[in-house]
Amino acid sequence: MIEIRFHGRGGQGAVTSVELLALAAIEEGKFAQGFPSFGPERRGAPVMAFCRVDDRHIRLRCKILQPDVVVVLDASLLGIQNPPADLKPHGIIVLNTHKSPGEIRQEYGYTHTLALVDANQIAREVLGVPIVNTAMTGALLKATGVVKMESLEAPLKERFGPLAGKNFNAVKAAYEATIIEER
Amino acid sequence: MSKAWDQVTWQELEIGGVLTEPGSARAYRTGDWRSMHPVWDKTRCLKCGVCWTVCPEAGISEEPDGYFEMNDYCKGCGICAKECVTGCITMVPEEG
Amino acid sequence: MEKFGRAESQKFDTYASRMLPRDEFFTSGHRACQGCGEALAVRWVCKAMGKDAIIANATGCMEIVSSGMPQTSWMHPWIHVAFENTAAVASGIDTALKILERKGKLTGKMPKVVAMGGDGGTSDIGLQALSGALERGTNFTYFCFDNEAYMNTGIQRSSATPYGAMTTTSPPGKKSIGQHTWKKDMVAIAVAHEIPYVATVTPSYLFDLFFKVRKALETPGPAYISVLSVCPTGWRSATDLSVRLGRLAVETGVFPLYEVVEGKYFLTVQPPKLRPVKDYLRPQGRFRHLREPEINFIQQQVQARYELLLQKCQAPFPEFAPVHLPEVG
Amino acid sequence: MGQRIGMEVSIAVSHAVQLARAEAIAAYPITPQTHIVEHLSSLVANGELEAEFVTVESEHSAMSACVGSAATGARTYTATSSQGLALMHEILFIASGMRLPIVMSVANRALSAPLNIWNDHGDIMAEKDIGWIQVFVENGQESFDHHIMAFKIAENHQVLLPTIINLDGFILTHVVEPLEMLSQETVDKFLPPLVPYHRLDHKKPVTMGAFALPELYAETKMAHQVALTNSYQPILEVWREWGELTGRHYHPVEHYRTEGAKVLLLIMGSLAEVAEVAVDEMQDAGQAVGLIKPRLWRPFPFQDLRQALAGAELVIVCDRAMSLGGAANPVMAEVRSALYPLAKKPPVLGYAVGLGGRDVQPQAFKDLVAHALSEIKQGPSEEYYMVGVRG
Repeated sequence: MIEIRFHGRGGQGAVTSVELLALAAIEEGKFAQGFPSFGPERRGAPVMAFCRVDDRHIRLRCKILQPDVVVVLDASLLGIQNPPADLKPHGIIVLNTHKSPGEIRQEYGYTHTLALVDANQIAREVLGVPIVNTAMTGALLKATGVVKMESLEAPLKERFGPLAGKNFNAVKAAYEATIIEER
Repeated sequence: MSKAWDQVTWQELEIGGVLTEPGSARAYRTGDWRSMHPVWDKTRCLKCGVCWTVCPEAGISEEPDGYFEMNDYCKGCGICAKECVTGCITMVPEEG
Repeated sequence: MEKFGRAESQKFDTYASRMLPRDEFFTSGHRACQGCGEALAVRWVCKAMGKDAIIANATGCMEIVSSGMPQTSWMHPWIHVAFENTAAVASGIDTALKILERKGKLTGKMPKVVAMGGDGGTSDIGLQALSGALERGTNFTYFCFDNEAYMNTGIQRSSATPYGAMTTTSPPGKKSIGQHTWKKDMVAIAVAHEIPYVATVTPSYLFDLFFKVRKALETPGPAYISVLSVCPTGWRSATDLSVRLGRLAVETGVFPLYEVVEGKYFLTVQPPKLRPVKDYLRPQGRFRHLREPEINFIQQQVQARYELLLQKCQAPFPEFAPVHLPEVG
Repeated sequence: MGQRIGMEVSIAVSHAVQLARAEAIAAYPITPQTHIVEHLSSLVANGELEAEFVTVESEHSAMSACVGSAATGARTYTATSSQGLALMHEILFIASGMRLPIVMSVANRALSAPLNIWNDHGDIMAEKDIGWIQVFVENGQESFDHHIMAFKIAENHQVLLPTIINLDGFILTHVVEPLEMLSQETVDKFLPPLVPYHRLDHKKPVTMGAFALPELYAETKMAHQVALTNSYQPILEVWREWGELTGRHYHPVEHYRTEGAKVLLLIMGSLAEVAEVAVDEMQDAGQAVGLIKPRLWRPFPFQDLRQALAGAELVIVCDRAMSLGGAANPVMAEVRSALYPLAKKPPVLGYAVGLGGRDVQPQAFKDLVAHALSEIKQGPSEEYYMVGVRG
């Protein structure tokens, strides 16, 4: 089982991301869960969302406390939350930043594998709006291969309708642009 | 229900306590309640039927001859006597 | 019962009372008090409804006196659920009829949906459910049988109890004149929901009642009717005065008979000159403790309110702009 | 079987209600029930479900409207949670006393005060004696399945009782997960149209909701009690039929790795699956711990539970609610009562778990088993324990 935890701010689409991922995994015949952190938080507040993917029925109905992957939609959260604090030793940090792996490691002292992408820029260019969740999903795919790119297509269509194409392009662009520095 | 109602068993109750015989309360003769009853003076009665309209019990019926009479449900309230257009109704005590 | 129904074959005479329907839908054998004005009102409301109706009845006097297992006074399909929710129950009935007709499971003429409650079940505990049902455009007629207090539980005051009246929870005393608030204006509340038909009736004016009930039932959408129901037990009045007191309520202006059709007010019974309210108050023990100043206050209030009503009736425009929503789908 | 589709469990529930061809829906929004009724509204608005949706002004009116529509003969559904269920309280008894086959989802949530929108079973445990059939589900598939079956059970003329499906708020209702759907054709074959037993019909009038004097009230209660107890067999029959149709078999009391288990954990609802994970880990570590998962809460499956628990050396009941000031928390109280007549009965320890949405990890179950084993050795110090309370 792979457990992924998204960190974002209310309104950035973390919940949408985990749901899309779960749907894509289920599309592939796997078992998956996608769920929010069920808080009373509103737009702007730091929030989490969770995704589990496995080859068998998932029985856990609790938060992900030791994720395999953390996805941080908003670098401004790093200073407040320390999202990778409970990441498994061989876990991956997927981060929306314009900075280089070296800069990030120096700044935060992270020792995990890093997958970095400037999702803000991609979102602005591809979607025309600063919503990074789909781009960050692309980065996650590059870093983990948890689902195939094409498996996202149908869930994106279902969720975004006419905007699905643009969002899929954001996924692809971010996939290409993501830099991975293993540890 | 032929059985006295306070002898009914739980098995005999209709599902959900539904009562399937509309108007079955007619089996209960409220005439027992009255201590007075109306008497019509037919010489002054117009057969207008106002007494029949004002009775809360539907306790007044029309006789074949067109005059009105109380029935087994009259509780003896006296509204009919009060409202009678010609004053032909008198309330009379029940006989002991 | 044998005596009952004989009249059905009778010729109709010239007297108007004889023109009224003979079928009883609220049957004899009910256990209402002697001289119950509410039972009389229900009897005639049911006759005016005709047989094709479903009734939802709130907990209260009429429910208790009519439906003791295993006997029922009702000829209509009738349901009692609880005290405060009758309008919601009627909503559910209306909903079921709509969908079952649309699905072809029910055919023919759909029955009218009617809700009945007392003044407590309407203007106090049931106000929310009523407001919801009116606002949703439920196709039903709501009858408030208003006997101006919680009579079923032993004459406690409600928001419909008139100023000055003695009840068991508004007793007059050294520091009280009895009920110290003015009767809640449920008609205005119903009108404020901008429903197509609102009216006041009393069985003391039978034809007025009869035709307003018919009108309300024929009106598509919600209708509200306030029925003044004299309660000799709670009003401490003689049992034979139940019809007369209703008439006095109208003749004194205490309970004017009017209707509000799509926001337009019409006085339906207009006494040539209002009688003094003391004619109405005197025969009722619940007002016995009132003295000249209180009676004068009541007189003045009744007069002022009556004049306001007359003004509304003369207004060239309705209280609200009637809304006829377009059909969808 | 069919292909698994991913969707939020609330949406799956609304599709089950759609496939069951519910005709009248009256509901008032309350977290975390909202997604169910929102989706049903859109199905009705788009003509994908031929039904009337009444947007009532309270849960009290929601249940009241349900009583009205069920009494008029429409297949009736509603959903609620927590305070909403509590507001319905009065009418819940009336719906069952009048034997109206309403189906309701309860997205289980804690009761105020303090206000808390998260999951526990406080809401439904306050309503355990309402005379409804009550079922608990663990996951999305069960949620879907049991909603369709509920209509068939409730409307069976041998049953005629309203039915609640309990599904945990948020941790079940708001999770996207895979499940198998059924075609409309399959559901239509399984679930015939509603045939009302009594209905408000102007052509054949009946009086519903008559009152009973002391001379009759006890008889009405007896009739209701027998009806609810006797619904057990028809419920099993519907579940059996469903098992044949889908391959998914349900039982009043489910067992998980109980063979040879000396200690039996017992819990209802979706945390039972978390407990399974803990049981796996404990058994891997050589501990003889098994899991009992009651599914049918009302009518209470006394015999099944006795059979399931009688041989254990220790029973640990995990309640998701408190019975404040009571003899035991609700499930524990019932389980202990069920065991009482047995000559040889295992000791029962009770734990209140996951109140107000407190996160429950598998480790919590392992901890409480260890705690229970040490308590039982020295004699229990409390009537029941609360898990994870600070201080």
